[in-house]
Order: sequence, then C-alpha cells, then structure tokens
Amino acid sequence: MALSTNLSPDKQREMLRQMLTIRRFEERASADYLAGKIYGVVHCYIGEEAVAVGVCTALGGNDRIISTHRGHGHCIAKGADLNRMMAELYGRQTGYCKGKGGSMHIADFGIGMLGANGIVAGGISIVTGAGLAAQMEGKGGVAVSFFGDGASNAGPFHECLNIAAAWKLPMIYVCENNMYAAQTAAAQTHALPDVAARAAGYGIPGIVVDGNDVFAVHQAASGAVDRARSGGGPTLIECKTYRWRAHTERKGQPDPRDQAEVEAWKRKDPIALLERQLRDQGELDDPGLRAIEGGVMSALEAAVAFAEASPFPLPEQATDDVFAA
Amino acid sequence: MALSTNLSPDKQREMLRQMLTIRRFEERASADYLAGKIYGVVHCYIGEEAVAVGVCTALGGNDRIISTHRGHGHCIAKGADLNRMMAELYGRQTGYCKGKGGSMHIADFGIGMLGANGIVAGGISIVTGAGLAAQMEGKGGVAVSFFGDGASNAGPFHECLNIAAAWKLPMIYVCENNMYAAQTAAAQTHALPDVAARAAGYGIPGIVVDGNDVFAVHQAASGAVDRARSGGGPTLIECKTYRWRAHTERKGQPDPRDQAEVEAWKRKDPIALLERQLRDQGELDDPGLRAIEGGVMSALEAAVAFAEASPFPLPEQATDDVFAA
Amino acid sequence: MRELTYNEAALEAIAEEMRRDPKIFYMSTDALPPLLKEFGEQRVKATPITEAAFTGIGIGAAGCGFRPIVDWRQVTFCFVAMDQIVNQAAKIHYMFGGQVTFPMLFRASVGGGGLVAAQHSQSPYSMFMNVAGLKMFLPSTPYDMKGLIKTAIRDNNPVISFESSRLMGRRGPVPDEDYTIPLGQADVKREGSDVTVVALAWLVHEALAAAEELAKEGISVEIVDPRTLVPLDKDTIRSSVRKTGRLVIADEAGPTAGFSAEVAAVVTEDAATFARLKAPVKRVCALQVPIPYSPVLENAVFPDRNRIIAGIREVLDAKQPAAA
Amino acid sequence: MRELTYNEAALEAIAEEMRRDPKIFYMSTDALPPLLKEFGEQRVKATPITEAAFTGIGIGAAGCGFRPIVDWRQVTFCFVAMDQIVNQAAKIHYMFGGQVTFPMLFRASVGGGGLVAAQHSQSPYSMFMNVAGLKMFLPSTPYDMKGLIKTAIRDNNPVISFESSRLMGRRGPVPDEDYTIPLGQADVKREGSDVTVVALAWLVHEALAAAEELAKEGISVEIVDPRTLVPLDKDTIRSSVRKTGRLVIADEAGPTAGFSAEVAAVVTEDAATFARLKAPVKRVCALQVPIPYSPVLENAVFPDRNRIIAGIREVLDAKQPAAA
Ligand SMILES: Cc1ncc(C[n+]2csc(CCOP(=O)(O)OP(=O)(O)O)c2C)c(N)n1
Ligand SMILES: Cc1ncc(C[n+]2csc(CCOP(=O)(O)OP(=O)(O)O)c2C)c(N)n1
Ligand SMILES: [Mg+2]
Ligand SMILES: [Mg+2]
Repeated sequence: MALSTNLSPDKQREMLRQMLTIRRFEERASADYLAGKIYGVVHCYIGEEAVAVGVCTALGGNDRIISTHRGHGHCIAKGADLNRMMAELYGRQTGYCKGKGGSMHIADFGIGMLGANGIVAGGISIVTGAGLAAQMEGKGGVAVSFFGDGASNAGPFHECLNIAAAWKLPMIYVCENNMYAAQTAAAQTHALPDVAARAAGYGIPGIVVDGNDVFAVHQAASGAVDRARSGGGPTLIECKTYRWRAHTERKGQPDPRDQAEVEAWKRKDPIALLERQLRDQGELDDPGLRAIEGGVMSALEAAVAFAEASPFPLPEQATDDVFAA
Repeated sequence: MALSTNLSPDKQREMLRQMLTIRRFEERASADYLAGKIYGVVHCYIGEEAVAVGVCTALGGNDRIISTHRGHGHCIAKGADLNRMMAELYGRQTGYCKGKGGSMHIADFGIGMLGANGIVAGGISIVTGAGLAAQMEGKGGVAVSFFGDGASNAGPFHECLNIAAAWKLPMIYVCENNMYAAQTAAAQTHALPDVAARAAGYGIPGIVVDGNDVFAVHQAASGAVDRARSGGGPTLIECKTYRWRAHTERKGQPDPRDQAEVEAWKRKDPIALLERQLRDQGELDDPGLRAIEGGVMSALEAAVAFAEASPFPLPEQATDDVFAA
Repeated sequence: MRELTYNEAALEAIAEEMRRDPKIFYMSTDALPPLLKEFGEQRVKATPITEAAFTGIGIGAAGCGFRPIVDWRQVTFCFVAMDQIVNQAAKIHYMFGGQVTFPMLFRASVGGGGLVAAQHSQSPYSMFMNVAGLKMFLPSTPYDMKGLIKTAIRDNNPVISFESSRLMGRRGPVPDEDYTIPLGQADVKREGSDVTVVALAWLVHEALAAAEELAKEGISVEIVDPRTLVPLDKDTIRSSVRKTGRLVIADEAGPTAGFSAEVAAVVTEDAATFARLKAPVKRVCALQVPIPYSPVLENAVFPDRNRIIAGIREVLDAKQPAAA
Repeated sequence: MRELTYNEAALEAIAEEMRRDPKIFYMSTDALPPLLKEFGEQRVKATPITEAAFTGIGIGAAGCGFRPIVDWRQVTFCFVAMDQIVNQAAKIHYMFGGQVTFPMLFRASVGGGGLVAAQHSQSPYSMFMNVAGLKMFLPSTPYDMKGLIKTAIRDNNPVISFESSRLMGRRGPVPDEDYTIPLGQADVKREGSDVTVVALAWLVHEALAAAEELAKEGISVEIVDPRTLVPLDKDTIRSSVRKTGRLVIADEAGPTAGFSAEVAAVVTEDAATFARLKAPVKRVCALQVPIPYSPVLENAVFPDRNRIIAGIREVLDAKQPAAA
C-alpha cells in the first residue's frame, strides 16, 4: 500500500516521532502497570496511533479535542507534556491532575485537550460544548471528538451530531472503529459495518478512511477542518483501525479475538507503514530513524525519571479542588 | 387529494368511528379539564388521529404499542375502554391506573397498550423490550413505538433503532412529525426535515407518509408489520401531521405558531378526508355518518357518566402498589 | 418595596447577570420568551430535547470560558442527563486537578401540588446532595431566589437551583438594588424557643402558618430555612436546636436518605447539640411513594401545616430521655 | 462447607435460577463467559453500550412476562440509564395502578479500593434509596450474596443488587442446597453490648476486625449488617441500639444524605430508641469528595478499621446527655 500526501518531509518525520512516542510511552506504561508502579486501569492505544496523529496534525493550537478511556495517544498527539502525563500515571503531585485522575482522566486545557473520560461517549457532548464555544468566540476554532465504535451506538453520539448539524458547529467527530467494544465485536452490536453511514441522517458528510494510513486520516481531517472553519458545520470521519493489545492491561486476561485477525492487523502497523513510506521517498534512513527513536526514548526516560522523583500527594490534599474558589 | 386503499368499507367506517372517538373524547377532556374536573396536564392529539388509527388497524390483538405524553389517541386506537380512560382522567378508583396516573400514564397491558409516558422518548426503549419479548416468544407478535419529532432527537431513539436493527426485532418505530416540540419548531432543532432519513444509518427502511391520510399510514404500517412478522426486522415510518391545539390544554397559553399554518393544516383534517372518501365511494351518507357520530357520542357520554359516578380513591390507597406482592 | 413572584425574581436575576456578563448564555428545550426577546437566539438557545447533550455542552462551554445556564425545567427531565451531572460536572474540576473552572447554573423545578403524577412531581434533591462536587439551593421566597441565583451565576462551580413548583406564582418583596445571598447561609424565618422546625421551600410557609397557629397556645416555634442544601449551614441548624432542644424537619420529599435524614444526622452527631436534645427528631415528609395523580391521593402523600403541627406536638409531648 | 468467592456466589445463584425459570434472561455490554456458555446467546445477550436502552428494554420485557437481569456492571455506567431507573422502573407499577408486575434484577458493583478514580469508584446507593419503588441490597459475604440474589430474582419488583468491588474475590462458605434470604432482614454479624456498629459490605469486615481489636480491651461491639437497604430492617437496628445505647455507622459512601444519614434518622426518630441513646451517633464514612486516583489520596478518603475504632472510642467517651 502506498500512502500519499503533500505534507513536507519534516512534518512527516514529526508525525512518525509522535506515533513512536505514543507507542513507546504505552509500552512503558504497560510494563510499569504490570510492575505495580501505575495503578487502576490502563487502556492502550497501540496500533491506532495514526488516527490521533493524523487528526491532530490537521489542527491548530487553538483547536480543542476530547478523548476517551483510551486517551494517551490523543494527549501526546495534541502536544501534552510527557513528564506530567507519566507523573499522573504514577499518581504524583506533579501529574496533570495532581494524582487525582490517573490514566482515564488526563487533561490539559492549556493545549486544548479537554480530557480522557471513563464513561463511554461521555466526552462527546462536552467537546460539542467546546465547538459551541468556538462558534461563539468567532475566531475560527474547531473541536474534535474522538470516540470508539462502541460509543457510536450510545445516545450522546446521536444527540450531538444532530445538534452540531442543526447549529452548524465547527465540529469533527472521529470514530475510531477498532471493531471491538471491550470483548464484544462490533459485528454483534452494529446494524451496519460503517458508522459513517449514519452521517447522512444528519445531512453531514460521513467519510470512511483507513485509520492505519496517517496521511489518509490527515487528509480527511484537513478537509473537515476547512469545512468547519468556514462555517460548513460538522463532519463524521470513521477511521478503520485495530487495537493490538487487550482491552485493558491486566495480568492473565484472555483476549477473545481471533489471533489470526490480530496478526493480520499487526502486519498493517501504521508506524511501519509510515516508516516505509519515508524510506521509499528517500526521506528516512537508518541513522535518521535511530535519531528519532533515540529522541523518543530519552524523552520517555526523562518522563519516567521525573515521575519517580516527584512526591506523592499528601493525604490532606484529598479535600482540595472539590470546589473552585 | 384522493385516498386509496383496499380495506373493506366496514373497516373504513370503523376507522372513521375510531378517529371520531378520539376527537370527541379529547374535545370533552379539554372542556372538562378547563372546567376543573380533570387535573394536572392534558395533551391533545386532535389533528393527528389518522396516525394512531392507521397504524393500529394494521395490528393484531397480541401486538403491543407504547405511547407518549399525548396518549389518548393511541389508547383508543388500540381498543382501550373509554370508561376506564375517562375515569382515570377524573382521578377515580375505577380508572385504568386507579387514579394514580392521569392523562400522561394511561396503560392497558391487557390489550397490549404499554402506556403513555411523561418523559419524551421514555417509551422507546420499553417498547423495544416488548419487541424483544415478542421475538423470544416466537409467536409472530410485533411492537410499535409511537413518538414525536422532538423525541427523535433524543438518545433512546438512536440506541433502540440500532439495537432493533442489529437484533432484527419485530419493531415499528412511528414518528409523529407534527413539526413542533412544545413551542419549538422542528426546523430549529433538526438538521434535516425528514426524520426517516435516519433509517439508512441502521440499514432499515425509512418511510415518509402523509400522516393525515389514514390509508397511507395503514398501508405503510401493514408493510412494516409483514416485514417484522417475517423476521425482517424494524421499520421507521415518519408520519407528517400537525396538532391543532396548543401543546397542552391551559387557559391563556399563547400558541407561538403561525395561525395561517394552523388553518392550512385544519383544511387537511384527516377525519374530513376520510369522510369525504367514504362518501365519494358511496359508502357513507348523512344518516350513516349521524349513526357513527351518535354511537361515538353515546359511548362518550356513558364514559363521562361512569367516571362521574365512580368514587375517588381513598387516602390510604396512596400506599398501595408501590411494590407488587 | 416592590413585589415580584418567585419565578419573576429568578428571571430578573438571570437577566441582570446576562446584561453584566456577555459570557453567560442560556439553554433549554424552549427558549424563555422574555430572555429570548432581550438577548436573542445566540445567547438564549432553544435546544432539541436532549438534556444529556446540552448539559454536556454546558460543561464543555464552561471549561472553555463561558458561563452557561442550563435549564432542565422540571427536575424529572434531568435524569436523562444524570451521567453528565454525576460523572462529569460534579467531578471534572477535582478529577482534572483543578486546572480550570466550570461555572454553570442548572435550573430544575421540584415538588408536587400540580396533580401531574409520579414523573412530574419529584423532589429528588438529596440524590444530588449525595454527590460530592455539586452546590445547590432551594429558596422559599422571591427575595432568596434572586439573591441566590445571582450568587450561583457568579460562582465558579456547577450550582443547581432547585425551584419549588408550588411557589412559582407566589409574590414577595424584592429590592431594586443589586444584592446577593451567600451560598451556605441559612435564614431564621421566625424566632422561637420551644421547638426548631427546619423547613424547605413551600414547607417554610406551611411551617410559618403552623407556628402562627401554635403561638395561640403559647408554643414558640423557631423556623430555620437552610435555603442552600450544599453547603448546608450546619451551625445555624445546630445552634437553633441547642436553644430549643427539639427538632422537626419538614420536607416535601420522601424521608428515605433524604434531606431530612441528613439534617437528623447533622444534629444528632454533634455532641453539644445532642446533649441538649430533649426529644426524638421528627421528620414530617411526603410518604415514601411515587406521587399519585388523583387529588385525594396527592393530598394524602404530602405534608402540610397540619402535619407539621402534629409533628411539633409529638416532639413537645415526648418524654425526656431517661437519664441512664 | 465448600467455599465460593462473593462473585462466584452471585453467578451460581443466577445460573441456578436461570436453569429453574426459562423466562429469565441476562443483558450486559459483554456477555459473561460462563453464563454464555451454559445458556447461549438467546438468554445471555451482549448489548451495545447503551445502558439507557437495555435498561428500558428490560422494563418492557418484564412487563411482557419475562424476568430480565440487567447487569450495569460498574454502578457508574447506570447513570446514563437514570431516567429508565427513576422515572420508569421505580414508578411504573404504581403509576399504572399495579396492573402488571415488573420483575427485574439490576446488578451494579460499587465502592473503591481499585485506584480507578472518581468515575469508577462510586457508592451512590442512597441516591436510589431515596427513590420510592426500588428494592435494593448490598451483601457482605458470599453466603448473603447468593441468598439475596435468589430472592431478588424471584421478587416481582425491580431489585438492585449492589455488589462491593472490594469483596469480589473474597471467599466464604456457601451451602450446596438451595436457600434464600428474605429482603429486609438484617444480620447481626457479631453480638456485643457496649456499642452498635451498623456497617455495610466491606466495612462489615473492617468492623469485625475493629471489634476483635477492641475486645482485647474489654469493649464489646455488636455489628449489624443490614444487607438489604430497601426495605431496611429498622427493627433490628433499633433494638441493637436500645441494647447498647451507642451507634456508629460505617459506610464506604460519603455521609451527605447517605445511607448513614438514614440510619441516624431511623434511630433518633424512634422514641424508645432515642430514650436509650447515651451518646451522639457517629458516622464513619468516606470523605465527601470525588474519589481520587493516587493511593495516598484514595487511602485518605476511605474509612477503615482504624477509623471505626476511633469512632467507637468517640461514642464511648461521649458524655451522657445532660438531663435537662
Ligand atoms: C457508559 C459506559 N458503559 C460501559 C463502560 C465500560 N467500558 C469501558 S471501555 C468499553 C468499550 C468501549 O468500546 P469503544 O467505544 O469501541 O472504544 P475502544 O475501547 O474500542 O477504544 C466499555 C464497555 C463505560 N466505560 N461506560
Ligand atoms: C426528557 C424530557 N424533556 C422535556 C420534556 C418536556 N416536554 C414534554 S412534551 C415536549 C415536546 C415533545 O415534542 P414531540 O416529541 O415532538 O411530541 P409532540 O408533543 O409534538 O407530540 C417536551 C419538551 C419531557 N417530557 N421529557
Ligand atoms: Mg472499539
Ligand atoms: Mg412534535
């Protein structure tokens, strides 16, 4: 498969760096979770990196996104600080949420990342409010809702697509169709294979793209951003992709999916695809890749070191921030 | 406009009788409400009678329906007892709900009428459960959800259409599009004028019919019933119609709608249309109509008399039926 | 002083705040005509019937610097938005480590009296009290309404304005000048020495009538109107009970795990107050049933001045606890 | 006697009932493998992530003669279905004049301890207690779990099974024979004479540990496990307090308008019990905050055996109320 784009080689290498950062961050998070240094629950995005990076590359600094329970990729693609992310996973005072949120609740409003969310479809309405805010601000901002195939069956999906369409909100709804909601296959719970088919009911474009092709994702997102910025209203983009790991990181949890299916998708690795593309263009060689990998790894090591060096919150901080002043 | 049907003249006259019953019942309910004999809130269906009657005529005794806050028409079309309906409105012990429900909560599970409902879209999932029950029973029963254009924007509409489609439930979703949700025009809240356009997103038929043409409604419903009974799954039928009266009966409540619009729709009176049709066929003359009207009025008077003669509940009955034995 | 209705007081507060702060906007399933007329469709939005969605939209807009007013109208309609209320609005500031604020006013009418049956006659405020992260109030007068709504709109947190259906048309004095009433400050609506009645909304007025009646017999009733449910003014409640030694709680909601239970606990867990308590606490509440339609039944369910009087007599007649 | 975990006991009860009654079917967002294996896809349905819809579907199927089990899994996921729970399931039997029954079992895990932060660590049962028309229980042992689930499945009303996340893997004896435990019957998990601890779920075990500890000092603690929240066994609670004269309530939920408030009210509004009460009531609850993620913080929020001990000491040290 040949990917096509008119993004500059620098931009393409930056996308590779981001995708690699997501992957290495989560490999580490998974290992540290299993080692007991990270608590609660961790959902990995590995295999789906092209979606977050393809979409966020099409956004500007004032644009806003919201994420799901599977949030690390969106955070990183929107430019979140690895140190504060890792510190949050480690439950430290220096984390994004001062140790109150953990993996399912990382947010950075400063960069327009309105949060991961532990409730399936819980973020869709909130980020639609960011779309409304952008419209009221009148500065051309857009807002992006990331959500899964599972979430696309929930009420807020419908309610918000209709509102965004009726009010012509500058919204992009990005369905990450990884074919499963936890253990349940989308084929069992969706009347049709394409979530994008639902867009027509709201009179908005519904686009299906190969979610492992970062340029295809980027191109669809760019079109939707243009449309949204120019007052054309929302777009639904469905990215067909796959998660490599189990629904959550957990010791000994069986993965009910067909192993052949998992392997087939691994052969469509979005990172390998992008890497090969850059090589084919003559824009990446071994030393170049090593440099990128090296940068990613040292940022990650620094993040882990930062987290480990950071203090835990104090017990009395449990009562801070229930209410704002 | 010429209506077309292959229903027998007797059946057609019976439909006229039902539609007239709904209208006269509500005229009386409205008057008695304003006279203080009926309490709380009353939503009138006048102008939309062809929808309930057209659909219910296509159903059998074991089929089930659910209604909305605007429920009298569905009750009557499904064969509810006028005495117990009126007694319920009068708040009497002999009412369908023993005086506990009132206009918004009349139900008769014995005839497959699963209740009016005070929550917009609140009934859609419940009756989808009746559709599931019918499927599990395996006796060819179907279930019908009546709901408004307003309700079609709410989450349960989407969740249930998808489930019904994915599970191939014997369901018919009947949207009564009267162009308003309380004071708000559908044009303000819907991205597209046709609710039926949403059906495609679930891979099911979406049909638009003239909701004031009882035969058109009946025909669409019959097709959907056949499809449902034969395991073909759900159908969405949108009936374009109009309510003649204000959203609720209330003294001095302004109706924000354009009076010319109201008048135009009154000229499309579904009852007058059916009457004319029967006359044109030579199946109804003045005495025939008077006989039907007479029958309707005496049943109605009997219902009022029954209600007035019935005792109010006793105060101590307030604590009955919180839990079933 | 001029008089406004309870409902007019709310609308006046909102209109004044909207004039003051362009970041405030209003959402409900029907646009309120006076607000729509003054502020236009951009700031007074008629939404589809999607309380879940537009509550969430409010949260998002709040996090982006706006100050939404989300009007659920009758409280019963907000149950479809419960996830956005409980899982998002209440927790988002805390969960994200306080990085931004979410100033929002939610409005919801509560209570019975309208003969509109179980779904439309609810008083579920204690369900929200139980959720950490929400402030809320329930005023009994137009004056309190206006002052509390203004404070709530200026507050940087989600605040629920519960508004009594029975009181909507009730008139009372409201000054012309701008004023606010702090959240968390109870108001002693009548001073007395024999028994404390903690009452909410409509039952404040019923309690006042009961007190008038009992005054004829020389019984002196103190009436505490908490006004705010969260934060609750425990001090005023406790010090009143320390003075009178007796407590009746009058609430239009059912008792179980209700506001009334919380007040009973607040009083009986405080050592100094418990020490002065001369009689069992008494809850005068709705029966614990869904609210029925028929007037005879609805009447049987709700408390009123007579039941408050009976409750007061009960605590006055109660034996002192046996000195153990 | 053989031992099962708390979770296994629930599943065994369900499987036995499903074998007995073909009208029972199960819905949740992922099909539970052992049930799916035994009963197949027709009776064990994996639903889309639509708790609102499949709760409503359960209500409709119940009204048509089936006996659905609706598994929300974590309680937090049922807030999207709150309309169906509060406005429909709880009221439908009453509102329709009792014409048909709606037998349903809802399942929801509650509580903290998993370091899964605010949304996934909730204990909101009192929100449901406040709603008239719902029965509910929260067991502390595998034995109680199995007996209560069986009763609930056979009950003709909506019943919520709240299940403690912390106890899922905890083992305990469960007899082989069929047995049921009536709803509304508390269990005295330990007899004692100095103080009554009313505790729920995990805190029953913490209270038992606290009692063991205090027994060494000669302090005799009675532990009442209500098991059922609605209907609440007021008699057992009150008679225990009449015996001991002192009450501590231990609950993993926050206090405000919580289960703990209800128990405080139930005890202090009863004249005979109030007369014997020698000390203020004491609530040992979670802090009234959303539940934080980090272990240090989560620990700071939840009550445990040490806080129960401190609570017991507090009520033991309390001065008797001054005879007025
Ligand atoms: C309302 C709700 N119900 C159930 C869950 C439990 N849950 C967490 S993730 C998940 C699956 C989500 O699937 P999808 O939306 O496709 O996202 P993916 O995990 O595939 O990225 C489920 C059922 C939840 N978090 N929220
Ligand atoms: C969840 C919810 N929100 C708001 C309301 C108040 N309400 C009652 S009827 C109605 C309009 C319903 O419009 P539609 O569904 O089109 O039905 P119609 O009245 O036109 O028959 C509204 C907003 C409600 N009952 N339930
Ligand atoms: Mg998925
Ligand atoms: Mg309508």
